[in-house]
Amino acid sequence: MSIEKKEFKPLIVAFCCNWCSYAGADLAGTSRLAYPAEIKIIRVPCSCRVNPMFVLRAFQRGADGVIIAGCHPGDCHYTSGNYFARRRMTMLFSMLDFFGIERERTRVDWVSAAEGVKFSTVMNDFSKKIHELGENRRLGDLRCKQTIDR
Amino acid sequence: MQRIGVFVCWCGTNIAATVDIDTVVEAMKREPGVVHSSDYQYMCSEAGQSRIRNAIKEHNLTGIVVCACSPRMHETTFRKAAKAAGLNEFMVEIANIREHCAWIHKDRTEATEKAVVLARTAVAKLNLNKPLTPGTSDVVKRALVIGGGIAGIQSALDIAEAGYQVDIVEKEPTIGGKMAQLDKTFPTLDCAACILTPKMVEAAQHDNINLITYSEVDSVSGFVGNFTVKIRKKARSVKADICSGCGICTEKCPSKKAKSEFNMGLNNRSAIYIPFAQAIPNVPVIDRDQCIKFKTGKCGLCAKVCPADAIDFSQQDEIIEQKYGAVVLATGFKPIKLDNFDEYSYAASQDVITSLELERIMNAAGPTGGKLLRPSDKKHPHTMVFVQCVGSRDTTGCGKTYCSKICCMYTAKHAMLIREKYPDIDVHVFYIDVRTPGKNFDEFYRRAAEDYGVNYIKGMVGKVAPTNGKLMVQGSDLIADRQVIIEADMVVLATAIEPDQTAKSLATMLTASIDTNNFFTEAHPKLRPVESPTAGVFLSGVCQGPKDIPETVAQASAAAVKVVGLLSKDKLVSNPCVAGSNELLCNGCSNCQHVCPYGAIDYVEKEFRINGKIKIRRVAQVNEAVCQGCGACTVVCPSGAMDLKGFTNQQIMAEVDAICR
Amino acid sequence: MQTNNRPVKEIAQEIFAENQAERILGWKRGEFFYDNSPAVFSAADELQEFVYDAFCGSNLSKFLVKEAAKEGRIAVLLKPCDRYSFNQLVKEHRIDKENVLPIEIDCDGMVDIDKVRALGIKGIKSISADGDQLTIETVYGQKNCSKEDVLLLKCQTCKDRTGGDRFALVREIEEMSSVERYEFWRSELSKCIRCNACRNVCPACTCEKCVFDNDKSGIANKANSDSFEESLYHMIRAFHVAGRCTDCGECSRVCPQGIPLHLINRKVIKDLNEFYGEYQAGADDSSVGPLTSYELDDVEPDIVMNRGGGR
Amino acid sequence: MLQKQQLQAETIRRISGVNTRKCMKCGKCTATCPAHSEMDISPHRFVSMVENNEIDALMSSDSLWKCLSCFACVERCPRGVEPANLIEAVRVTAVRMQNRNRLLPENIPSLLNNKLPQQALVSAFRKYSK
Amino acid sequence: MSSRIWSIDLEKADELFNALAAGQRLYLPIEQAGQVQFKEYDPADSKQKVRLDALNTVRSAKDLFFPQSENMAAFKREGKKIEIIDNRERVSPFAIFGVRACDARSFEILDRVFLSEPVDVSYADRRENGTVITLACNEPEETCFCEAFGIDAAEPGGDISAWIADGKIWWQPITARGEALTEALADVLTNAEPDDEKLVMQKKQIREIIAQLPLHELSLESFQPERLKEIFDSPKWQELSEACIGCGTCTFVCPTCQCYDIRDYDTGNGVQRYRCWDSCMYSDFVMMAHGNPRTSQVERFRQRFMHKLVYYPANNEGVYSCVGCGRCLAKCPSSMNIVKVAKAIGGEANV
Repeated sequence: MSIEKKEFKPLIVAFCCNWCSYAGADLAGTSRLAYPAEIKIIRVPCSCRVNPMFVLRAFQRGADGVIIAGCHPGDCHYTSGNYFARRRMTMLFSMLDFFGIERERTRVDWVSAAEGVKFSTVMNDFSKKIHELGENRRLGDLRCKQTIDR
Repeated sequence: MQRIGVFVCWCGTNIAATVDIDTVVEAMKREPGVVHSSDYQYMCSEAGQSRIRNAIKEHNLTGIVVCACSPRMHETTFRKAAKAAGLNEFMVEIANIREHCAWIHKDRTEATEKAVVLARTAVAKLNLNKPLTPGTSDVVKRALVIGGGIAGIQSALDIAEAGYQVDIVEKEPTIGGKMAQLDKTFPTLDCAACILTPKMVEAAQHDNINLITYSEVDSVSGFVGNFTVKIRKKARSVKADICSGCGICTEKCPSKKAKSEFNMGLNNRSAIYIPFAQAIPNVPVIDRDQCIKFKTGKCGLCAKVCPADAIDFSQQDEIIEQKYGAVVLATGFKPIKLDNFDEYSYAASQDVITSLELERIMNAAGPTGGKLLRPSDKKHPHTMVFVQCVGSRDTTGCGKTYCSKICCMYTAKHAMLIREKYPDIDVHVFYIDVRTPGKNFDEFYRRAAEDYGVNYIKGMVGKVAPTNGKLMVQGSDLIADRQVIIEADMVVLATAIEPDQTAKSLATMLTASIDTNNFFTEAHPKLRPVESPTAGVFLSGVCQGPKDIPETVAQASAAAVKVVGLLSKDKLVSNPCVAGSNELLCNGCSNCQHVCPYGAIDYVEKEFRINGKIKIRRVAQVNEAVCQGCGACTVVCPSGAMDLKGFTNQQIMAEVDAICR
Repeated sequence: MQTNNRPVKEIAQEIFAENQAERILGWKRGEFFYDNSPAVFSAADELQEFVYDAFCGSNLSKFLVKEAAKEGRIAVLLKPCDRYSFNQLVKEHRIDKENVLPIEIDCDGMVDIDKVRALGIKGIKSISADGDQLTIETVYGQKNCSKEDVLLLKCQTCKDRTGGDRFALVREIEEMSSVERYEFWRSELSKCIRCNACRNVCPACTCEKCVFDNDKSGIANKANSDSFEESLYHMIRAFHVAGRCTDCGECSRVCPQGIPLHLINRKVIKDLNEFYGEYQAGADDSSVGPLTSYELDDVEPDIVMNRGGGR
Repeated sequence: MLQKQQLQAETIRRISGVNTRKCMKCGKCTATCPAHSEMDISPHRFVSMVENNEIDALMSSDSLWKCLSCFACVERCPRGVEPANLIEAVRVTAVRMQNRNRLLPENIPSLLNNKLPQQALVSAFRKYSK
Repeated sequence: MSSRIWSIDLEKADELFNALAAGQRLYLPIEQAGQVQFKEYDPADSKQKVRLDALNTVRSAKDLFFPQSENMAAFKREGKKIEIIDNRERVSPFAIFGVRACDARSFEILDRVFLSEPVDVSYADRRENGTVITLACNEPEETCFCEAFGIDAAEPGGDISAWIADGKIWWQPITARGEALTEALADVLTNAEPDDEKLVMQKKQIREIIAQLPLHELSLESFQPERLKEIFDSPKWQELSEACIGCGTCTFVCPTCQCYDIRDYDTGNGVQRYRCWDSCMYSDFVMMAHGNPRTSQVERFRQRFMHKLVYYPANNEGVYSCVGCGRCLAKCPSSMNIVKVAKAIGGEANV
């Protein structure tokens, strides 16, 4: 592993529900509202599709932050998905906090298809927090962070 | 191993200006599974699509990744192109390098790097894609309408007119619902019976409509296009097929002490009765709680006088089972009970009545023959007070939090009709707000105040005290900033309305959701207002929320159109991206069933051969025709037995891995 | 020990005498006085080895998943805390209630022999109790200790007996700073040898095939090959049993490394109670758990960010 | 001046626990009030006056001391606004502003009447210690 | 065995450990969150709590030679090419102090498996580089039954044997490797008499306690290879296994269990192949394409004890694959263990 100190380039995984937040991200794009390139979006049908395992997987693989975006409560395309997601993620985040993982590394936000501005603001804000926190050293798999070498 | 082709779109300069296309194309060539990687200016153009089609054939591709604009834009386009080249349309993945990359990043290196990551993420997912085939299911060409009020009748008529069989299930002995009880209708003041009864007759005589009155839905199983419904036909004690409706039995019946439901208990009916003259079907029913024959075993007068020999005391409830392709809920409403509002002395004085009771009093076919008389002494009233918002807009738990919507208008109607017919009666209306959005509604209300001299008082009634045969009404007049006391002869309460009590059990049977007030929830509050979230179940009338007659009729027709649209299909094609349970892993715990918003998951006891032994296990099965693919079930499944096609655990984790590489 | 003033063994004998069940799931005397094992008795004469004393910590409900599926009605002895697990398993259709005769028995706390050892007491030969005082005969002489001090963790804050504050330790950890919490769990979880005892004993973990054994799940593994996997295993496990865990405390009891695993589950229970209202899994056998239901006005996930506790 | 009234209004809202914004101005309180004939300011205006920080006017009104604390308005309000609690809080504020209490603790036992509801009693003490 | 013997004051144990740690990595029984494990000793870390009084570490000393998880090779893909990288751990010399007689014997049992052809190079490498310093058991537990395997807890063996007696650590090199290490410690160790009265007394005392232990009488006589079929078919297995929950605790705390699995982990950047302990108690143990040969817990349960008490001795001149350390007795969640099995099956076989 290279030991020279590089500028911290975080890795952020965003799970966006197909109906609201992914469309919100599209609108941010159409409106040319920039947010950092370190944020990569995974499209899921609904925020309730996000298994806590996926969040942990992202951290395992070296993510510095994970954000889940879904329809506003009450607006879920599937009527109740985001309500379940809300409970699950609250519990997951609380557990991560209990294990001493920085609270700011995880976030849930509700972004509608009309909220391109909000999408960009939320992502910029989240990225800023991750930059402040720096590299995720508490929850990750060393095997994934290192490049295999002799 | 897949043979993947990657197609990178320039989108003119939209993408190419910030993303270095060559870098992406070259990077993808090194990705596992990729056998072809190329680019084009406009992938979505016919020329672009033909390049994709050719490449699929030339390189024998098993799947394609298109790096272009949002999948919300052109996913369908590229799926069609792939299909045209013989590929399964679900072997297509889109990397959104325009909206999510090129358009939001200025730095070319940064944008190119991100585009590579997004592309390889799509490749990683596609490597795990499996061809998916949409499921199909047959559609039973018959609809069930639950509730025979104006909403149900209208829906049924429209569906029947389109050529489909419709059954109306009505729990009362006659169809007609609440509208049949009304006198006149706002804002045109047509007589309700005059406009409703022809519709009732039309429904009864329609070849495609089958009325199942005095009946309730017992159970529902199945799913969109194929519901199986058990209907309980309550014993009428009268053979409907031979009864001529002559009514002799009702005249001769010696038990005449029962309160007439139709007339809101304002007068009595016999134990064997027809709710009202124009009832459909015009067949009496025996109220077994009141009937002397049923109570003591003696009497049987009705049977003796019946010229058609239609009385059958031994009749039992009958269960009919029928299959339907669609269900319309039109269960309507009822006024709330006023137990929590003793300040209005509703229970203490006969002269304090609800608006629906007033409808009956003013109706020519009503208990007073249409004469406005005080119920207590049958005298002509001189002063009448109307109170608005009784139990509506109440957040204390005594009443309902919502606005009942129809009260402002029917009160204006009542006030106007009274002033017109009896100009000697002073009419006062206490109101919080007068809400009149609707065609000709405000004009109507103003006419009541301006032309008919109805005294509208901005304020509420605090107390109604029966005193010396009068009603002392103490209220506030906020405009004058004073308390007013009116000595009234009658007080009419604009009682809040609530969904009929049958809504709740039906919601459970149909897995149609209801809100905290027991109104049925619509699939989308704006865009799908007449559909329930459960496929194949539609909403008509007040069961979805308070509304007046024109709105109800409009929604009823809208629901009918949705039903007709559904029944016109021979097969339903379902989204193949649905949940599926790996039965070998399933524990049978029911977690998934609890969270499914569509009731798409059933459990079955199934035989398995495990290590040579036969074992019976309880396992989940997803009804693919009902599942909408949200994935809620996948997360609550502890063993990971439940997965979502098209968005499997493995696929999403592969995406995570590809991003975090 | 007795239930309704009758020795539990008598109850067991009666079950066979009156033909109430064909088999009884109980405990069998061990090699020493403290190592009683869960056992199935299928005839009255086998009950000679039956035992119920202060060393019957194991929760028999879990064994029912396998035993109740067999032919013949089985009676099971359930301590008050085990009853919750039984209900929960019935709720999740893991036990055929019809085939089981649940017998509730009293319990006044189970002793943790490891805690006795941790007091430096070695070579234990026997223990006798006089009220709360235990007298321990060892090859190195006689020792004394208080019973309360050596009770199993789960018994010290028993839901039914003492009503102690079972969340006190959770609160203590919550009050630590984020780094301290991290280090606390690193130090505890790095002891984990991934023997799966916590999972296999857990009455909420009855999957036909655990995700950690399923190569297709993406998280299957046999060893904690990286420190991440130590955390992942216990986090996922806690999440899978969230809302279903009855807090029976078996995970901590069986952990060969003495990791206080029950604290993770208690943290979840505490959160669920605070966020969504008091809920005791297994209090009945039909209610829907907090993670398979919701309210429109549930707290938002940022409550984790904004509430108290150490940062 | 306005600022003082604003602070007072905030205090009144705080100690009464009343959210004045919940009022939908239906007038049910005024309609219900048995002491209305004695009042110069109607109960429904208590709420809007506190909401609009018109505390001085309220403090100097007769209504303040005419309210019977019968809680009929609280009982009947469809929005759970609790005007009587609000007026009670105004009274407390007024009494506190006098900087002395005319009602001495030693005089209280003789004034107690077990038949009266506690709240009415307390409010009566407050009125007569004005 | 060398007749030379050395000693150092127990109070100066730190000096001994520091001197040892100066020459190689040193592993000691160190307390971690309430449990004692063999961990690398760090002279600079004052928080480390060395626990020479702890009889058994939770995990046995086999960890140091046969770790729970170790890398074997890695694979890296570049385009369509796959590169194989040997990234096994480079083992440097180490010493382990405080190994009890039972664990010391376990190495002999593991050696028979891993050092016979084909030799397990990782294990051999660690054995080559590791010096085992044993420590006699002054306070054996009631769960101890090493005596049943002819182990003398008073003469613990290893490369160097050590005793604690009379406020001193006594130190006796046994093998050439032990001698060599002792030489390097000349500055800290003092010459002593092998027949020092205090040391002899201590050994006598240890043997006396062992004779009092409850499992003193345990006999494994009946587990003879020729009775294999009879033991295998015993109906007792069914009831014994009923309590087994199928976890791997007994196998993972066992100093002689030697089964492992080889797995690949996709790191995203390549594949890491590693091996890790496996347990015959697990349902997916020796899982093959056709499935698993032992489909029920009773078969898996029987396998473990048959291996320890019948199959292994049948192939290894009657040496049992158990050393009587008592860890499984203390740790089994259901308190089911080899002693109960030996008594139930062996006892029955004796009749």
